Amino acid sequence: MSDETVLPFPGASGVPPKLVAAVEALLFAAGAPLRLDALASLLPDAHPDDIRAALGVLGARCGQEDRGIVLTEVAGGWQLRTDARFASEVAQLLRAKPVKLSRAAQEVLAIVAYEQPVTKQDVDHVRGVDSGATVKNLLQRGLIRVSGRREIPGRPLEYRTTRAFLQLLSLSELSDLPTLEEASQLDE
Amino acid sequence: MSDETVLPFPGASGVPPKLVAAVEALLFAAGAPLRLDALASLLPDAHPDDIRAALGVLGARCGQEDRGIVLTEVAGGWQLRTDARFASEVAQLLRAKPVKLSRAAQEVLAIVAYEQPVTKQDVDHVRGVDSGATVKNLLQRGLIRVSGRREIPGRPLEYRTTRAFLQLLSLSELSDLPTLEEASQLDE
Amino acid sequence: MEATVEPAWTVHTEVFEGPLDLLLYLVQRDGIDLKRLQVARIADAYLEFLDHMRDMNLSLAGEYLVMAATLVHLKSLELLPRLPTPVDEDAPDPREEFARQLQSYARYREAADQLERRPWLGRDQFTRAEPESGEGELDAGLDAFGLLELYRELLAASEAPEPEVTFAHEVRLDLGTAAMALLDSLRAHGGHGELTALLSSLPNRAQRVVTFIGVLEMLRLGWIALEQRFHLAPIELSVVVPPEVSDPRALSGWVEEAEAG
Repeated sequence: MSDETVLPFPGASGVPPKLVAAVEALLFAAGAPLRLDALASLLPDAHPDDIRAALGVLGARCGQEDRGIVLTEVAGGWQLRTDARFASEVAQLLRAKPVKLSRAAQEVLAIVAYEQPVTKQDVDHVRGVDSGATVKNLLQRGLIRVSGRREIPGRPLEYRTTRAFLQLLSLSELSDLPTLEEASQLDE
Repeated sequence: MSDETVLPFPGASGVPPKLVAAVEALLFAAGAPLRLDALASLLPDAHPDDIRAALGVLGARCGQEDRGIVLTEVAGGWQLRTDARFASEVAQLLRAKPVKLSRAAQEVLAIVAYEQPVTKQDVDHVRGVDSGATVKNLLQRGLIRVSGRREIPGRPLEYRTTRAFLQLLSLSELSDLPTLEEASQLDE
Repeated sequence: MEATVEPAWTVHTEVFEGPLDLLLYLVQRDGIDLKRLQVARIADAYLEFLDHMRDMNLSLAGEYLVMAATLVHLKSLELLPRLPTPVDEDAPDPREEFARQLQSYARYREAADQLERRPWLGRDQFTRAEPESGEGELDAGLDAFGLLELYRELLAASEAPEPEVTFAHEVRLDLGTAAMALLDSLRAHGGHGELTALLSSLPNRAQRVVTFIGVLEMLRLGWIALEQRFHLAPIELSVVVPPEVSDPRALSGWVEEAEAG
């Protein structure tokens, strides 16, 4: 996914099989994304380059047709997740209503993501409508957070996206957001 | 591991690869053991015999040297677990995992933050339950401190939030806390 | 940008996120080129759409009407004869600003679409059901706004005034202290005071109740006297025993009795 190394013959990579196994065990136990440095400190005998290579082997192997788990680079770390092919079965198992965001929430989230830190006024200006209820909804869902106040009259609150936002959208970091310029439907 | 069917050539078993993948995804997401009939009801298109065969394939594959997860048959059904080879690394990982503040601690912190200085009685009053243990816990964690006594009968202790509290919430000063007015403005 | 065959009036304003969203819909439907600043065409399409809405007696939010006024203004600029030289070279063309705002909104909308197409956690992918909690560094689990929301929830839930359950607890702990504090306060004011004023100076209802019980008890013990000169007149309190005679233990004894009963 994020590592382009293709390893058609697992084991041919030169990475010790036990290291690949250890990385898989730790990511499985962590649940949340694990950073490379966290993995390195848990596996002090392994060289960070080998751990990175092990992540490559693991990622390539997880992506195969008969595997139900994918390795995702997210929020600055690595995380095992279920393959999107089985979204409906897993949602049914977890009795989880699939996460949904209204159109307004998606727009506000995009504006905060690209322009952060932003005030509510900034968001209202771009959208041409009051976005108070939507901002509040995103705060409640933990996708944006108050990051401070802008030092202008009234000291309005400023907002930023959260780690939960990165996790929700499977982004490794904010710089992984698609560039805004690419995204114009009106420019030829 | 627990299923003795050895399938040296994964894929040669006649089990559809996607079914093996689906079983892996479900067991991964579940965490807790899943019974065969639970798997069968989540995978209505698959024959229970095929699901059993898929568990066999999955178990044989998980048992390999370069895998960190094992498939175990326990009383309640089938479960994916970390391989015992990595028990100490996993234990170390869990020790490093963050402690989450309990709901009770979050509530007491919210009351102290917005009403400081407060007495334990004030907190009990808002929450409607005794908060003694939680107040003590927050004192031990250094998130609140004793700031004095209230000059009323019994001279109860008064509490305030600390610098550690501000750091925990990434605030530089108390006045950065959003106000009740700001919250109600977002309600409109 | 192909024009839709659907008549415009089948689209309700509720499906639009606001006037800018409606404008983008019209721009795409009619194939209007924003770069060429065809503001008059945009304004006509927009006003025509609003007319349809009005014909159907659909109410329009205020911001749609504000936008209509803005567009009429921009269109009027377009229709006015050009001045030979611009009055102010630096003054931005309001039509350009309008086009820029619309383009900026379109970009964020497209960005929102791109985010929508990513694999979402909790919709497309799922993590393992959370394993046991760790033992490491502290995680608040909420931010400053979450804290405020929690506080508001607690305030709303505690609208019912004093929790009666803690009442007996307070009596037991504070009766002696409350009565002695009242005596001290009376002595500090020449041994006299007015009951309602004394009670209302206390911070909460539980304290007032405890102190009132203390007043009754001290009256029974003969430590204080009450006087009301006429019906509904203020009730005057006065201390009748010297300080050394009033022993708070006499009051705690009463509490034990009450507990036993």
